[in-house]
Amino acid sequence: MTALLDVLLAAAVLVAAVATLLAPRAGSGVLLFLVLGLLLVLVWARLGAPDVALAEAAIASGATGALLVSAVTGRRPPAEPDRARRSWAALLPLGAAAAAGALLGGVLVRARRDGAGPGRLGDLAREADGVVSHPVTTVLLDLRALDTLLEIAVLTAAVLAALALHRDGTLAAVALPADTRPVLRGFVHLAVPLVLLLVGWFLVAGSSRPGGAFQAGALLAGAALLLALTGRRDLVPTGRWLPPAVVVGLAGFLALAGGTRLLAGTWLALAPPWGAAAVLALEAVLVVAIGAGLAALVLAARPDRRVAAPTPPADAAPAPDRQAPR
Amino acid sequence: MADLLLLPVLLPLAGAVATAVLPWRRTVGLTVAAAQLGFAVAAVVAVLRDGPLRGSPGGWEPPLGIALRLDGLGAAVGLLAAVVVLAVLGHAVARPAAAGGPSAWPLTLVTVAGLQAVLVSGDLFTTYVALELMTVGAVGLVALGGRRALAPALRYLCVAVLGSFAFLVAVALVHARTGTLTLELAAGALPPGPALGTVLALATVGLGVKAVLAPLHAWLPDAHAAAPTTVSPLLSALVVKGSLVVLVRLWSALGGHAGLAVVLAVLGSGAVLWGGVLALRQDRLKRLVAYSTVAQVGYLVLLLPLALPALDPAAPDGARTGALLAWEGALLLLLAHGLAKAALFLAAGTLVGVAGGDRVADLAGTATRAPMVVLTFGVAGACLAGLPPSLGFTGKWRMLEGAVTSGAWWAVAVLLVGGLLTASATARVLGVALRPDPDPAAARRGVPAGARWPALTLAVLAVGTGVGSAWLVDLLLVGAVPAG
Amino acid sequence: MSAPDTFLVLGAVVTLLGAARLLTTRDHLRQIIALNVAGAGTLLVLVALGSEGTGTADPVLQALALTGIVITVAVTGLALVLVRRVDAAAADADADGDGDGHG
Amino acid sequence: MLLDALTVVLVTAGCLFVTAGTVGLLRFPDLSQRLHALTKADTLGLGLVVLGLVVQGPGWAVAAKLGLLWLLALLASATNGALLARGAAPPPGTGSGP
Repeated sequence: MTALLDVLLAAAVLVAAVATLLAPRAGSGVLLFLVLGLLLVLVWARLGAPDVALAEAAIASGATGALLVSAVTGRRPPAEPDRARRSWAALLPLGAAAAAGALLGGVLVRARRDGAGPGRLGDLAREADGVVSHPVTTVLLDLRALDTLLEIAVLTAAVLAALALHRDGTLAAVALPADTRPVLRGFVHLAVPLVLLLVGWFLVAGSSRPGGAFQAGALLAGAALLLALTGRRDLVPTGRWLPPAVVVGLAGFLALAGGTRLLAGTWLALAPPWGAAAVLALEAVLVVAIGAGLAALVLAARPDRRVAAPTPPADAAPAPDRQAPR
Repeated sequence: MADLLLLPVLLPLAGAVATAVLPWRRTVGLTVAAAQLGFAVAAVVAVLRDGPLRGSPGGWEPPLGIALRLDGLGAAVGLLAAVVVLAVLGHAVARPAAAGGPSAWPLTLVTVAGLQAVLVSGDLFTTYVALELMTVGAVGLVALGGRRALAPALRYLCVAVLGSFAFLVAVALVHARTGTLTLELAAGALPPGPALGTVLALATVGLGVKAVLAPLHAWLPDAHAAAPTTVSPLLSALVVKGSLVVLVRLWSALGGHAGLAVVLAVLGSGAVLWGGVLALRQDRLKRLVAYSTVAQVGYLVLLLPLALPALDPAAPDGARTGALLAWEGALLLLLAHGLAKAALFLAAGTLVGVAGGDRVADLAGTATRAPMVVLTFGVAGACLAGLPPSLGFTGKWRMLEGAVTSGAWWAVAVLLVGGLLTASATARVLGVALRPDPDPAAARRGVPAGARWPALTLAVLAVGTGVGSAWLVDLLLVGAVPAG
Repeated sequence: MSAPDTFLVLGAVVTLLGAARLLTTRDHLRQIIALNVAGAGTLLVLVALGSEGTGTADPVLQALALTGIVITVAVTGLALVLVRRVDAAAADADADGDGDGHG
Repeated sequence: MLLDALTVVLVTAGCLFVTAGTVGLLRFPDLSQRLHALTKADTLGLGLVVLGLVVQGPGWAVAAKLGLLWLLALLASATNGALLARGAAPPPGTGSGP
C-alpha cells in the first residue's frame, strides 16, 4: 500500500516541478513553486528526515516563497510573454534532460546498492557522543561545525552583497508603505507574539528533537517582515543597526572557534560540560542573524527612494573608471 | 598543525565582519592581507619541510569529522592568492574609484576566505560550501560595477550555482559508492566503472562552468567588462583558480577517465585557439584580457589528458615521465597566469582611466602619459605568452618537454600557436599605446603612485620567479598523486 | 524499486529538468525559479541516499541537505535583488530611450 | 475499534470538505465567492481531520499542538480572506502593500 503512495507522491512532485518550469506567466510559476515546496515537505517526512522537512517548510517554501512573491508582485510584466508551453523549443531540452536524469538516477541507485556497507557515516554519527542529544544538531554544530560556519558566511556574504547595492549599505532609504488595514493590524497583534514564542521553542528544542537555529531564524524573519510591512518599522533594524545584526551570527561563530582554540586547544572542539550551553548561545545568535538576514533580503529587493538629484541607485562609482580622480 | 590550515580561512572572515561594521576598512583590510601573506609563506615552508599538512576541526577524525589537507598545489595557490590580494588592495587604497565603493572590502575578504577554504578542504562537501562562498563573494564584487554590471553578475550567479549543484550530485554519488565524504579515503574505494565516469563528468561540467572551460565560459567576458578594476584580477586570477585546483585534485585522486580525457583535450585545444583568436579581435581592452583568460584556462585543462598516464601505475615509464613533466609545467603555468593576469587587469584598468575610454583605439599615446603602466602591461603580456625568462616560459617549456616525451604532438602544436596568439594580442595593444599622443596639449590626469607599483611588482614577480623556479616545482609535487 | 530509490531517480530527473529550463529561458525570474527547482532536486538526491525507507534518515546527509537549503535561499535572495535592479535599470533605459517619463 | 471507525469517518469527511472547497475555487466566477468557498470549506475540513487524529488519543501534548495547528490555520485563512477581498478595492491611504 505504501509503495502506491510513494509512487503517487513522486508523480505529484514531478508534475508540480514540470508545471513550475513551464508556467506561461512568472507569477503562476512562483505559486506552483510553493505547491512544489509543500509536496517536498511530504517527501522529506516520508524519507524520515523531519529536520529537512521543517527547514523545507520554513526556509525553502517560506523564505524563498516570500522572496519570489515579493519579486513577482513588484515587477512589470516582461515585454513578450514566454510562450514556453506551446513551442517545441522548450519541450525538447526538457525531454532530453528527463532522459539524462533517469540515466543518472540509475547510476545513483546502482552505486548505492554496490556501496551499501557497514559503518555508514550515519550510524557513526548517531553513536558519536556529541554535545547535544539530537544527532542532526550534533552533526551541524559539533561534528561538521566548519561546514555550518562557512554556510553562515555564505548567507552573511549574500546579504552584505545585496545591501551593497543600496545607499550607504543599509535599507534606511527603502520606501516601506505601511499597510494599516485594521484586519492586518489585528492579525499582527495576535500572530507576532505567537511566532516569537515558536521561535524560542524551536531554538531550545533544536538540541533534543528536530528544530534549531535555521528554522527559528526563518520564523523570526517572517515576524520581522510582518512588523516592517505594517508600519512598525521602528521595531525592525533596517538602518544603522542592520549590518551588525546581519554579521552577528558569523561573528559569534568565529568567537566560538577562537575561544575553543584558546581554551580547549582545538578549533571548534565542544567539550561536554560547557558545550551544550555554548551551542545554545551560538544558536541564539544565529537565529538573530538569519532572521535579520532573510528579512533584509526580502526588503533589499525594493528600490531606494530617489533623492533630489537622481544619483544612481548603487552608490558605487557610476562607471568603472570613467574619470580617475586627480 | 590545524592553526596554519584554519587561521587563513577564519581571519579573512573576521576581517569581513569588522569591515562590514567598523569604519577603518583600509587598515583592517591591509593588515588581514599582510597576515594572509605571512600565513601563506609559513604554510609553504611547512609543506616543503614535512609534506601535506593535515588537521580536523573539532577534534573529530575523518571519516566522521571534516578532514583538512593542504598539499603543495594548495600552498602554492595560497601564496599566489596572498600576493595578488595584497597588490589588489594596495591598488584599491591608491585609487578608491577603481574599487567599487566601501562595500568592496568585506566582499573581497569573504572571497579570499572562500578560496582559502577551498585550498585547505580535504572534504568534498566542505569544498562545495567553500566554492559557494567564493561565488557569492565574487558575484557581490562584480555587481559593484554599477548598472551595466548587474546583468552579468546575475548570469554568473545562476550559472555558477548550477555548476555547484552538479558538483554536489557528484559528491553525493561518491558518498553513495564509497560511504565517505573525505577525498583521500574515497580515492582508493571508487573502482573504475559508470559511477566513476559519472562523478568525473558531473564534476568536470560543474567545475568547468566556474573555471571558464571553453564552451561554458560565456559569463566571464561580460562580467569582466563591467566589473570594477580591482575585481577583475580577483575573478580571473583567484576564483577561476580555485575551481581548477578542485578539478585537478579530484582527477588525480580518483584516477582520471580515458574517454573524458579525450573530450577535455579537444575542449582545451579549442579554448586555446578560439580564445586566442577572439582576444585578437576584441576592440575593448578588458574583454581582450578576459578572452585571454579563457585561452589560458584551455592550457591548464590540457593538464588532465596529458598527465593521465602518470595516474595509473601500469603506464610505461616513458609516458609516466612525460606526464609528470606536463603536470609540473601546467601547474607552473597556473601560477604564472595568476600573477601575470592580475598585473594585466590592474594595468588595463589604470590605462582605461588614463585614456578616458575602454576601447583599444583610445589607448593611443598612453605610453607617453603612463609609461610604467604600459611597461607593466608589456611585461605581463610577455609572461603570458611564455617568453623567457618568465615563469610562463618555464611552465610552457616543461609542458612542451612533457608533450614531446609522451608523444602528444597535437599538444605541442596547440601550445606554440597559443603562445603566438597571446603574444600578438599583447603586441597589438602595445602598438596602439606606443603611438604618438593625438593631443599632447590636453590636460592629463596623472596616475597615483599606488596604482603603478602593485601591478609592476606582480609583473616583475611573474618574470622573476621564472628564473629560480626549482623550489616551486618541488612544492607543486608535494602530496600530488603523480609524484607519489 | 524501494521508496528511497524512487525518490533518488526523481531527484536526478528534477535536477536536470531545472538545469535544462534555466539554460533555455531568457526571463531572469524564471531562471531563478528553475535554479530553485534544480536545488530541490539535488537535495532530494542527497536525502534519498541517506534514507532506508523506514526509520529516520542518515543524520549526516540530513545536515548536508539543511546546509544546502540555507545556501540556496541565500543565493536566491541575492539573485532576486539583482533581478529587480536589472529590471529597474532596463526600465530606466526604456524611460531615457523613449522618454515617456515613467519609472 | 470504535475509535478507529470514528477516525476514518471524520478524516474522510474532512477530505470531502477540502475537495468541495477546491471545486468551489475552480468553479465560482469571481474572487469573493472563491474566497468564501476556500476559507469556509478548507478550515472546516482541516478541523475534521484534526478531530479525527485527536480521537486516536496520541496524548494531551500532541492533541493540544494539533488544536493549535487548526487555530493558526483558521487565523491565517480568515485574515488572508479578508485582506484579499478588501484588497480588491483597497481603502484610501494604504500603499501598494505586499
